[in-house]
Amino acid sequence: MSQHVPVLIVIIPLVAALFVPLIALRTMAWARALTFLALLGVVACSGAALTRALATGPLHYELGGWAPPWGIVYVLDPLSGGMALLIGIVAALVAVYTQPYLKSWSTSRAGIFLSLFLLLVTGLLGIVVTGDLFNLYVFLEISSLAGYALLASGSIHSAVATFRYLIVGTIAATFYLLGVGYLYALTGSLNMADVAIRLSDIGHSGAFAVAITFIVVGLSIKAALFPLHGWLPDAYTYAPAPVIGFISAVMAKVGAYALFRVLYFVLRPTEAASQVLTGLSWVAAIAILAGSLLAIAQRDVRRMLAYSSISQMGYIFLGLALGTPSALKGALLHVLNHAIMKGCLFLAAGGVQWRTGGYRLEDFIGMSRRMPLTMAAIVLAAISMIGLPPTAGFFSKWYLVQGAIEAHAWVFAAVFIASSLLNAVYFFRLIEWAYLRQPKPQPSLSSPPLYQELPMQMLLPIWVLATSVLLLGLFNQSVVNGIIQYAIQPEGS
Amino acid sequence: MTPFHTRQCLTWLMMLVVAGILFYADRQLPRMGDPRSPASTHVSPYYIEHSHHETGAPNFVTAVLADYRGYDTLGETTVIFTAGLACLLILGVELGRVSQGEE
Amino acid sequence: MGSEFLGMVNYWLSAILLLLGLHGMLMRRNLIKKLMAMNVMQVAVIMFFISLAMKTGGTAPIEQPGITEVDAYINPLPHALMLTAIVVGVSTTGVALALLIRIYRYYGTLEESELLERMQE
Amino acid sequence: MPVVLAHRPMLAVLVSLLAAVAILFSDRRPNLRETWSFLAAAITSALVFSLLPEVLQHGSLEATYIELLPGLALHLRADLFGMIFALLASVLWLVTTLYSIGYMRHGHYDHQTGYFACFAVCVSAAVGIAFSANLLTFFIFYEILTIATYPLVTHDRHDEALGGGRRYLAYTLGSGQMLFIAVISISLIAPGASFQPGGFLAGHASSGLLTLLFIFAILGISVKAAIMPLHGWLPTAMVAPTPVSALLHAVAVVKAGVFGCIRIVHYVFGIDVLHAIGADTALALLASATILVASIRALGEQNLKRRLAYSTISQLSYIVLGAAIGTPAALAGAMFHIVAHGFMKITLFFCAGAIYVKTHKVEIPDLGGLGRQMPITFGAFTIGALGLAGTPLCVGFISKWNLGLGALQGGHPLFLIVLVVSGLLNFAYFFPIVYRAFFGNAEHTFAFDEAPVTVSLPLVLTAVVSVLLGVYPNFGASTYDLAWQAAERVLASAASAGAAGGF
Amino acid sequence: MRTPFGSSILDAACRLPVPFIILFAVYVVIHGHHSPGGGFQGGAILAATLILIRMVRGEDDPWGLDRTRAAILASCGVGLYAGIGLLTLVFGGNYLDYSVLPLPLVPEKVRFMGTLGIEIGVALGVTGVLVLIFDALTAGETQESDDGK
Repeated sequence: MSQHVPVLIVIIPLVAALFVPLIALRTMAWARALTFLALLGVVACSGAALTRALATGPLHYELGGWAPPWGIVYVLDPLSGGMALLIGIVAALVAVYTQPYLKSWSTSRAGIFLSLFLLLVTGLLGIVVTGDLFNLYVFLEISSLAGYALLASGSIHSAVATFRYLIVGTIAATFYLLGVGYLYALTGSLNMADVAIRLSDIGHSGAFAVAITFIVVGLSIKAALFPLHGWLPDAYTYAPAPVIGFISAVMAKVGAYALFRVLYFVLRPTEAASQVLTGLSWVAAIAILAGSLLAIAQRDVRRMLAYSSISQMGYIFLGLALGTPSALKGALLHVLNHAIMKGCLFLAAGGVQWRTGGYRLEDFIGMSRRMPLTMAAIVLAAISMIGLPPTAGFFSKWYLVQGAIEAHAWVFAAVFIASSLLNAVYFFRLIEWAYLRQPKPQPSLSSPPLYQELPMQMLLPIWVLATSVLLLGLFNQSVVNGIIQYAIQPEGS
Repeated sequence: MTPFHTRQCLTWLMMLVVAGILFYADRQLPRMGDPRSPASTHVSPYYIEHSHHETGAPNFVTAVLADYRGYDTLGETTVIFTAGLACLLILGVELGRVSQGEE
Repeated sequence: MGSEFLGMVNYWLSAILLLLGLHGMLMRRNLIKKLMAMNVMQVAVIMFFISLAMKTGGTAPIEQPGITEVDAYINPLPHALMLTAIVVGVSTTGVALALLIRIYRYYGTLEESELLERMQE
Repeated sequence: MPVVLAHRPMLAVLVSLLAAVAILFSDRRPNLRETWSFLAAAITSALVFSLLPEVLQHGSLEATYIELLPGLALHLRADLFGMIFALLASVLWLVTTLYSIGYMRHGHYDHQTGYFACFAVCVSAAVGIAFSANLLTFFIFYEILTIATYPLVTHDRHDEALGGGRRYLAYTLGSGQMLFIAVISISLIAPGASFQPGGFLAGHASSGLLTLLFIFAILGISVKAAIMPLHGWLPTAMVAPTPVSALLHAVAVVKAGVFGCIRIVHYVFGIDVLHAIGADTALALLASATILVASIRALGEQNLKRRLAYSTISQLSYIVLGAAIGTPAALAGAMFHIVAHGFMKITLFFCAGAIYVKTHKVEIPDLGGLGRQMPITFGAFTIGALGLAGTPLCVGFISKWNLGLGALQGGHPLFLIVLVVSGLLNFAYFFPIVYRAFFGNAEHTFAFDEAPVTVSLPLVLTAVVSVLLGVYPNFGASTYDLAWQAAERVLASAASAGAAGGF
Repeated sequence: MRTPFGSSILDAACRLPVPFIILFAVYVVIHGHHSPGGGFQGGAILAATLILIRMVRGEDDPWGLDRTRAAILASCGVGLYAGIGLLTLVFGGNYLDYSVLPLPLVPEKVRFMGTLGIEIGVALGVTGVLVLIFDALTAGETQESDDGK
């Protein structure tokens, strides 16, 4: 069975998703168990696949037994294995975190929710492991549809925000599909590796540049790069906390990952990519600063985090666009780090809202005494977001700045520095409100209980993420040398 | 949300850009119906030549859809399944009520 | 020139459809119209792919006894892909309709401007 | 056992970190909490002292840990110079803990748990800075120190405290990023290099680039070292409780700044490199300007703690000046002044705290006659003040003597003049306090009424030590020898490195 | 929930074509290998039939598919597809490699059967989902609480 792990990674959650809603009608507990088991299966499979890929080079899995380019092939190299592992772990944690939320829901609704969550995971995993451009589109749509539904499962505002997201997201998917169409018209193939080879023969033409542009724009919208970020803040603001926790942690990253795949594994051999990349780098630099500034302007912590995500995606894109080894290392490491930091922040902030019912800074007053553990996690993640040692964020920032200096792009190095100062502004403002502001005496309300920590099911995921922020910082070399290093020099070059 | 007129201008600008890109690039694409175009010569001939005796389906499209790229079709089915559940979740429609009513 | 034109017309048409859809999605103030525009845009891409499949003198990609040469049949791959794309479009439309129905039930309107001011309240 | 011995530098850092955690979790039981503090302080000091003989004998004790970045590990090394700072930090932490307990309990402060926890983290960061062997490790502990000090500055929670905290963060984080640029660029120029006596950058880059890097590094360091014009955060940080000010100004933060300054000047760049690009003179001039301007500003301050803050600013620049002059005597004087100023200034702050605890007076004019009420406190204050002014038989004299000597050896009589003038200014702004305290406001009499013993004992101790150190500079930990050996080693290898052009 | 219109003419007019439409749907699915058609198309036609019945006769009609059954149908349809894939895994082939299925036929016929199986799966899934979507969109006003519960 072990040679089938690449496909099992995707199939396990899919099959589970098919039956979770039906089982939930009978007994919710079994549905929960099935969901969790499926996600554990994903973790196990992707872990096994990762170890295999590290041991014996990338795994190629021909679906239906048809050799590429005629059939669809799954390519599982250490990078995609690592991404799959990340997705699986975060998903499992969020699944645990979700339980207290679902208690108040009807079993049928909860079952559907879990099933859609699994489908979202399926789609993201499919995007990560596929080696076929059109197959990537299909799984992109699976994840998008599941994502729309989950985002819209919040208040009525979320429906409006989600419709906006749906429109933009469909534009993105259509652009991507059009770009794939151009590539198909130029090369006649859909398999990534095959397209790459044939493109290197063709060299670059205008149509080719257009293909890249469409693909880059499409995936950038999915990853919420700055000028195309409009959908994100609203969509994040009204959705249930676990959903945002997962989507913010992973979904945008997968967009960035797909972009990395297409740019450096499909389009790399050509010149036209470089022009697009220079443009992309400037856009990303603007995204970093604009995102941070907009985040400072927010007084709703969730929106603040949403905008900070936009700026952080800018980090990743800038690293990808700079393209020097260190910058790529930094970008890919930041994909991992930001997934964990931002997941931790959103889950913890969601926990605060779960207790206080609000996301405004005012709701955080006195939290340091009411839920010290949750707030400690927030502080840890915030320090990492600012990029202070010895947390994970510092090291990805180190690589990114180093990459910028290597590329003699002093402006971009300065942008990174400035952005981490801006991050400090709004994160320390949050810390100040949570730790130092004294709660105003409110005669109307009965004073909240002094100590009111979250239930274990929510606290555990938060702290797993928070501690991994620290551990990833201290042991980042093992990740970089083990997984990312490989992605920088794939086989062949 | 930006005021409507500025949004209008932005949109027109963007559409002009897209139009420019499209019409510029289309000139370098293979002509429609050209049997020598890469799309018609690289991968697809294999299907036309082998699909019948490999998959037993004289309809190449079905052969590609259900066999050579059957995995895409699985994804497609999953997409529509997702859509169904999504509608239920979004509209807050409960499953199981009716069956309970019957029991 | 004529052949030139005929060889390009498919791209132009799909480009025009794409722009129409884009314009509708970004400029229409009515969410239903946005949705329609979205479908138009998807149709544009579908048409782009299908026109890639065409070969002059090629027939439908269903094997007729006796005819074996490749150029006799048009390229089946884009058709297969577009079947999938169509289904995806249908699903997206379904989800979008569900969203719109929920919005309409709560706000009683689908005009973006009215919607925004109702959301302020 | 030898394994453990090899890791004593790391242990010295970890003990206080663990203590911080333990303190946080014993929130409900103050006694246990402060037992933790004491225990950790004692153990840390013991560890550091136990390192002393080997360091004096072999010069250094290394320990390398996980690789954080390619070629850059978490690398600790207890060398001669680091020992000075580590000794100072650990010993003064012990004293300050005792003092804080008395101060905080007597003043009925809130959030004492967080206070003691952050205190422990600060000290562990300070020890880490002292023992860090490469720029990355140094930077890591430097930033930890920045963050851990923020809650202490804002301890009182009122708006002034919050404002001071914001200002502190703005300065330190901003400078931290400057330092970050310097660190990352240096690690690109000289990959994986660790601190070398005499510096390791010689011959690695063009002089222009070196100048740029030096500017960034000094920008990064000089905020904590409170070199003008980047000193602004220090007086505003005076809103913190007095033990915190004592920690900020005598032990951890500012000393970390000047320590880092010497590290960068003499262990990263090397005085010859700086001389080649003329940076040493510039730094020296900046320092002497700071000395004079800060002393003059101190004259104008009526708030006792703020006046002490400005005196700190000027005294810190003594150290920077000594580092910049870069002759053996000057460097040794600078290194020794870290200890000297530490003891004297902490005495003064303890006194200010004792006065506040007893009388809640912070303005200098209100101190009239208090000397007769609190003779012990003001006696200690006088000793500290005399020491800072550099009168013989006080520890301040020795460091100052060496600084002046070094200035002459280096052929810069100008700086000697600066030192003398600032000494006079010191008298000018301390003498009135002492005079008014003992002889001023004679009409109504004061009964003898000292601060509680937990508050007054530490300040007596530090005062005594600063006299003893004045008489026997090697008292206790032979810091004077450490300073001299370190200075000579640095400059000797600097000469050779300058000759060899590299390492 | 939609109530039947209760018009006998409409009732008869709907009864008449239904069997033929269903037959045609099945034909489209089965014959998709030889002519245009396939699972999605057939499933759509089938769903149209069921929706027609639902509209005309209400969902209490034994032919009408209530939404729970529709969901089950959808799951089973997709499950059939994915299950065939898992079966091929069990029989030692790659995922969806129908040739390994133990059918007493010549290889390409085995593949033929496999594709037929998945087409049926698609058809059932599409039918179920389309009915489900129709049902969800036309379901009566659900109480809209602001927290989406």
